[in-house]
Amino acid sequence: MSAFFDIIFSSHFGYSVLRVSTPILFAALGALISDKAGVINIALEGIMLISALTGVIFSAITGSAFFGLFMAVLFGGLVGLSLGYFSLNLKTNVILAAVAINLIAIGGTVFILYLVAGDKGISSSLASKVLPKINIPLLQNIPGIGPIFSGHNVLTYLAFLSVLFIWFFLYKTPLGLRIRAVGENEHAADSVGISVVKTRYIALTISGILAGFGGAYMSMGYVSWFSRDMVAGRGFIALAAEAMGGATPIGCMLTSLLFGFFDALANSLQLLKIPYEFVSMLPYVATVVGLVIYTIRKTEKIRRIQEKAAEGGNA
Amino acid sequence: QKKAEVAEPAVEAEPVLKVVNLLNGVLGDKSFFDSAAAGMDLIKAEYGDKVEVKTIEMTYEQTKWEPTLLDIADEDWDIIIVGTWQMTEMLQEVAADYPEKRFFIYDTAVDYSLGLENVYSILYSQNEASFVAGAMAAAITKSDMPLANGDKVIGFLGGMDIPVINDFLVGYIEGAQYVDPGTKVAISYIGSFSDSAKGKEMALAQYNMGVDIGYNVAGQAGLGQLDAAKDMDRYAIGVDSDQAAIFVETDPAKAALITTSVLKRVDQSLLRAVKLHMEGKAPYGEAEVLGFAEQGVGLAKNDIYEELVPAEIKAIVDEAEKKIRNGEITVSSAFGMDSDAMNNLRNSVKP
Amino acid sequence: MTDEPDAILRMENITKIYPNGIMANKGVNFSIAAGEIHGLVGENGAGKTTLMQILFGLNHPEEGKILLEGKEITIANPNAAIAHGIGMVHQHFMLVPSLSVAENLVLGVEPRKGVSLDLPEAIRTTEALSKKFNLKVDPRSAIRDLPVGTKQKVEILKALHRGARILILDEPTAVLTPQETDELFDELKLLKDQGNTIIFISHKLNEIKALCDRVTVMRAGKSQGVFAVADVTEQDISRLMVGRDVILRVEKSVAKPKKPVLKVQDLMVVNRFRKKAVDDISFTVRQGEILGIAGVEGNGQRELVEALTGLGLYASGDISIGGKDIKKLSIRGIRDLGTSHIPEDRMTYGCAADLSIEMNLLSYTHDHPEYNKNYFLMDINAINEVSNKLVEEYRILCSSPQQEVRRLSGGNIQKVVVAREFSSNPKLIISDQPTRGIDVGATEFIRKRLVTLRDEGCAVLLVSADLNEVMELSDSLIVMYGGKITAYIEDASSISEEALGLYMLGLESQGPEEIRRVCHD
Amino acid sequence: MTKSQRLFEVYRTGLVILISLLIAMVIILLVSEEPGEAMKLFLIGPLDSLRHIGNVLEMMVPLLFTGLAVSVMFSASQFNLGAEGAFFFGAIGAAFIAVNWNLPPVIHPTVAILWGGLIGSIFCGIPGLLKVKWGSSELVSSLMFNYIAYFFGLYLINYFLRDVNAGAMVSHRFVETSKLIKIIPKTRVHFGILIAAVMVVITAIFLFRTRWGYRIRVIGTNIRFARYSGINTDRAIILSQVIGGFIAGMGGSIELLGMYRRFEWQYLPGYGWTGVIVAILARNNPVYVPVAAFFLAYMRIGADIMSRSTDMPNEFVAIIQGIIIILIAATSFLSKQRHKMVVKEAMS
Ligand SMILES: Nc1ncnc2c1ncn2[C@@H]1O[C@H](COP(=O)(O)OP(=O)(O)OP(=O)(O)O)[C@@H](O)[C@H]1O
Ligand SMILES: Nc1ncnc2c1ncn2[C@@H]1O[C@H](COP(=O)(O)OP(=O)(O)OP(=O)(O)O)[C@@H](O)[C@H]1O
Ligand SMILES: [Mg+2]
Ligand SMILES: [Mg+2]
Repeated sequence: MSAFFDIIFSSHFGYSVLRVSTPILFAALGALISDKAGVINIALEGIMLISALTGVIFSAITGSAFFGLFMAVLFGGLVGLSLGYFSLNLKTNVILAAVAINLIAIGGTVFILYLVAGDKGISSSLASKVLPKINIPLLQNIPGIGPIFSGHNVLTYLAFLSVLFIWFFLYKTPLGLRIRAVGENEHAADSVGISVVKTRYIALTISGILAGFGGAYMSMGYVSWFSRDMVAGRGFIALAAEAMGGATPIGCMLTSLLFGFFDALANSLQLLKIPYEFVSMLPYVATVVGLVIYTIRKTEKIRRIQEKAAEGGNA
Repeated sequence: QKKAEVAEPAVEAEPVLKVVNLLNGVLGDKSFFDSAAAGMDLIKAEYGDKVEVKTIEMTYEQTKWEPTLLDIADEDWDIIIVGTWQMTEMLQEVAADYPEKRFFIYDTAVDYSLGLENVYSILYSQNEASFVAGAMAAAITKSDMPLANGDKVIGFLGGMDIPVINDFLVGYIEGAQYVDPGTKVAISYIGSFSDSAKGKEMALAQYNMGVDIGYNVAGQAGLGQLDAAKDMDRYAIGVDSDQAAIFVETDPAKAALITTSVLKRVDQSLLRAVKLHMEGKAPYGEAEVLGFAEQGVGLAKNDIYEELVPAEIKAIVDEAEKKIRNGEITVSSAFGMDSDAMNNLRNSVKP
Repeated sequence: MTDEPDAILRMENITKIYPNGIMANKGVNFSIAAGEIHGLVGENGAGKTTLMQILFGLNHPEEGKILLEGKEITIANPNAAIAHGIGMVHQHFMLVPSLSVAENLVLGVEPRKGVSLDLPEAIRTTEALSKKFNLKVDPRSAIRDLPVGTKQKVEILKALHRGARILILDEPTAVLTPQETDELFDELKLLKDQGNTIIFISHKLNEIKALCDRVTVMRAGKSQGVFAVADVTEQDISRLMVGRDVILRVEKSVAKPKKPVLKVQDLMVVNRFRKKAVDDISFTVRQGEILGIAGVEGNGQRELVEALTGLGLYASGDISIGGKDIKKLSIRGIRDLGTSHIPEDRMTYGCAADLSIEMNLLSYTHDHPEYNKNYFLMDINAINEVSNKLVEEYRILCSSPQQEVRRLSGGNIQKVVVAREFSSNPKLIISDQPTRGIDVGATEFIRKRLVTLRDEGCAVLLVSADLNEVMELSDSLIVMYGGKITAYIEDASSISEEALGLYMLGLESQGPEEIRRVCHD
Repeated sequence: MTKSQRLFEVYRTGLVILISLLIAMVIILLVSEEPGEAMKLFLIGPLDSLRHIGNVLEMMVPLLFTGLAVSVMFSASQFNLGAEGAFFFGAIGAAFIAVNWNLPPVIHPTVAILWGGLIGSIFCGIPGLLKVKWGSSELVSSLMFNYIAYFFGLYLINYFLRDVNAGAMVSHRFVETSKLIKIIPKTRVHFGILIAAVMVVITAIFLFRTRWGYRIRVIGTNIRFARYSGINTDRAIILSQVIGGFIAGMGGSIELLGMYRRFEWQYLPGYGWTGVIVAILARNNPVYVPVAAFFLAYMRIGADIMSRSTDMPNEFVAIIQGIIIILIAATSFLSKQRHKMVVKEAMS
């Protein structure tokens, strides 16, 4: 047991929690934006995969990690846009369109990888680049805290900054107001000349861009290569994290961290000889449990409100 | 069948040996399957127009393996090569149905009590090469090499908790104990041969707990460990292929940390097998274990190794290898070891 | 007919066919003069809303053109309409409930400060507009907390804020009390005086007479012509609307009520926003009587009906049907007591539009033994037979009982609902807006059926926003206001619309004893 | 739907399939050095020998089951994507019985398949239960459950069924009596395909001819109407998920007992996701499921055969499948033509 706590309270552990939370946080924010616009985006998974490969290919071609990142994000946005096209123009059910995108992503990335690198498994024959890590000048020297918060990949910092950006964007800008209006009552938005379709396109594109950052982080930060199916359900987990976080930016951050905690735990606990399959299950179980607790609390709250008001009335 | 008939006249002119290699995975792992594919290139290079070679990736989807094997057996290939334990049961049935065809299977052996006079099984004494790697790791971890620390803890990252992988582990542990009985080994299994991201996570966890040199035996998933080594600035030991050589072009910084690789010379063993076949000496109906002597296994002593590893440690490595060659040391094997014994061994070196 | 010399806006030969094949507009010509209030009347489903949505860019016609000040324009979307100075207040409010009045007002034309939204500016704008047009609203309160009348004001302000000079009001009075209606008319006249043009849609001819300069009459998707209001009588218009001289009067004898069927005691329902939607009410409905509930929509009728039918929860009190307490019963359990329910909204609750008529007729009775061959299989022949019979009996216009409900007209969909609900031997019928949005024929048919069932001994609770309907059809009436009963009128034919309006607005209320008489205990 | 509209749907589906095949051709032309050979193998390969036809039929079996499972779950408008996990976990359940029990021939697989189905039904039932009880999104929880099934399944295999002498993480061999017999000589086509055929009929009857199926369809088209009509929607939703899970679990068991000697899967086999495509192609109608399953199996086997002998990687099929889903489910694809037809009918 003490070994367990040694692991949890080490600064390495704190560091890895932030590290593994990063892609989920990006995707959860992506899920948030599209959810606010009234669209469930389960294509996050596929978008991350596509962006991960894009980043690797373009950084290898140009030798620039940032160009790779740019292209990854661009492709993420484009796939988000095409989900918009399928669901808003072709009127394909958005869940089915997303299932299709995920399918295309899984097979298509392998297909492209094979064409580009000649391998079907991993991109290690491409000299792709990684995004730099940043040491934060004063912070890095504080014992205990420094090693947790300093020295992360740029995208990790960007992910946490995005929480702020997205909050500001949704609640303090005209476009954010429109997105929320479209999500809550599309007819109302439509009737004042806000194009519902256009707003959803924008939301899905931003959603894709955020997932694109998440995907780029997977292959150019988290690890330094692309391998088939490397996103491994993180896009789906992000959806759960967003739902569990009550569809708010801060909530998304907290639930992503929670997931990151269990994921990091799963990777470390093996050293304690707990069956790895069991430990690997933890993040997913935690997500379902979190989701259920969240929804129970929501239904309970409504019930309590009704009971309380009724009591007040009788008295 | 049809093809064979059409090809008949050409055969008379100059008999071409047709060799096909079926991978039950995909290329790009930079270790096992890549090595097998490289073997086909060696054969082609050696025999030129006298052979026709082909490598087919059957991918990791099991349902495709048997249909592919059957289809290939129906075609006019002379030698059909497969690998890994997972192909054995399938091969045993197919080989019996196609007695005129020749089959090689590597890294495992078929059950010869079933007959199978047309199958040649190739095994590798990976435990012996791992012994030498373990000895080197134990020496490095307590050395004053720049990235080594004082703790006597080394790492092992396996793909799965299965006999072939544990065979590497057993040798590795024994080699480490041979140099210093106080050496501890941090052991993790990724649970996959393809999830390199998870491999990296687990390697990071190991490095974080004080491991300064780790050994990956996990195919493509093991590449994660090399990445972790680069992130953390620690040493790594490659497997199957010379992994430093693979990265020396694309990622020299990473290559520079790979002290050596334990070579499982699938490539050499396949070339050797075809040579034996050409000479009519291939031991069909038998399994053969290839060790140091047969170039079935070895350590990659490349430029990086020469540069990085201090002379006294090289001496230890050479001595261990010599003792194994001349039988002074016999290394245990995980094959036939029961799980209690395995667990005891692992627990005895737990950090 | 009058010709229009100075038409500011003209719609010519508009034809619209919905994807479900309904031709809602057939070659409609429509034009309005600058500075007038132009009435648009027609029965439910005549195509008024469709025509106006085309004008506002929410719908696109198959044929026809629109001319503004003589120039042909295309209105691809509401933005284009707004740009041309056309604003619309919709039949169903187009507001975002969780946002504030100010946010709703500026939605789409947000004031900015740098990249961000300038909320203080939005509030100032709202206050200024509200003052200018004498439409009082609080910019900061959330829409979901506002009463209907105020929401309507927000809608009008929204249109004005966007610079509308031509204002379309789609049945704005449907949800207002007579007093609120008067207030609205004053405001509209003020707007007219300020130079705006208004299109006013209503079913109520007295309103048209009171407010409009000219009126266009529509029937079944076609325009019946334009008239100066001063030149025509209400009877003239009504004849044009329905195509015959009908005054919907249901022949019915005096009710002979017997045993109580539905007893409601001290019922309280609390909604999601912690408001008491139904506040401590009691009443009884007896065999052989129709008890009407009059009241402006949104005064607790919906919550009451949901509580009675088991669709919604209630906080306290007792409901019993045929002597059985329903607190612990499921919806199915309540139906098994002989309760039928014609829901307020036939598309949301009343049918599964993608299934066949036959399947819709079965939704409650599908597991009854007569439709099941054995424990496992349903009896297709029996189902066919019964649905053919019902389609015939209720004169449901369709190609076959296998036709999808979606492809029926509104009135026929309502007939499917009614056929199902009336054919299950009901003891209690809860009938919520039974004739909303359907044609005269169907309305007459359904009202007659209700009376017949009453005479056969059914207890009927009738909720309707259509004052005519409740007053015509009910034997007795209760009036709901703010979740409470404000009056019980034993003989529905004895009260005038005006007197009812006072109760509906909560301006007057009977004493508790008087109201208590509805419990018949 | 009128007859002409139904015909139109058939025409639309046919056109979508044609378009996707055309796209396949274009990709092959662009990528392959030997496009002629590749196309020939892709299109004709699956039919050029008894064994290849057998391959198509074998591939159809799991797709039939997951396609039916998803059809039932989607019929209730529940986006439960747990067929994948139910298939996998059902197979694990069957593996336990196939390895550990000794039963007479026919009974052995029957028990194993029913047990696998039961486990699958629990597995898909839980997301349904969470949905009706607390409104937790079945989409999200079923996705998570797939991973839970995967890891928990591997744990069970590793710690309870693992053959330690095997050179991979696989179970012990199945007892001979548990296996499904092969019914077409020289192929691996097994008895499971007959079970699948029976299941198609049963599922169709269930959905269209029983009161439970009726309730599921009503819920699927308008759940508020279902509730209003007194249908116990919670029960029917769970029933639909449980039945879907049962069929998927059966499918996993049958695939395992028909095609394998041991439990060998190291990954989720992906049939659940393909089942979603099958169900979409079949418009959630069990009667059309075999057609859709055949089409997909044909394409996959064609791609496998092609990739074996040419330079075309078979993954491109995934791209084609994605396009098919999008176009088939695209309600506005050809909607202009459709609208024209409606207008014409209304005018006449
Ligand atoms: N979105 C739609 N899709 C299909 N049919 C529609 C749609 N909207 C309206 N309809 C049908 O078109 C016809 C005209 O409807 P419309 O709403 O224009 O009538 P209205 O005159 O405004 O009626 P009301 O007085 O009830 O508002 C009706 O039969 C209606 O059922
Ligand atoms: N073929 C039939 N013969 C006689 N009674 C039937 C038949 N089918 C259904 N019923 C009656 O319908 C009612 C409901 O049937 P049952 O008891 O099977 O539950 P159910 O309605 O099927 O509910 P669930 O399917 O949710 O368990 C019962 O009262 C039953 O007697
Ligand atoms: Mg050390
Ligand atoms: Mg209208």
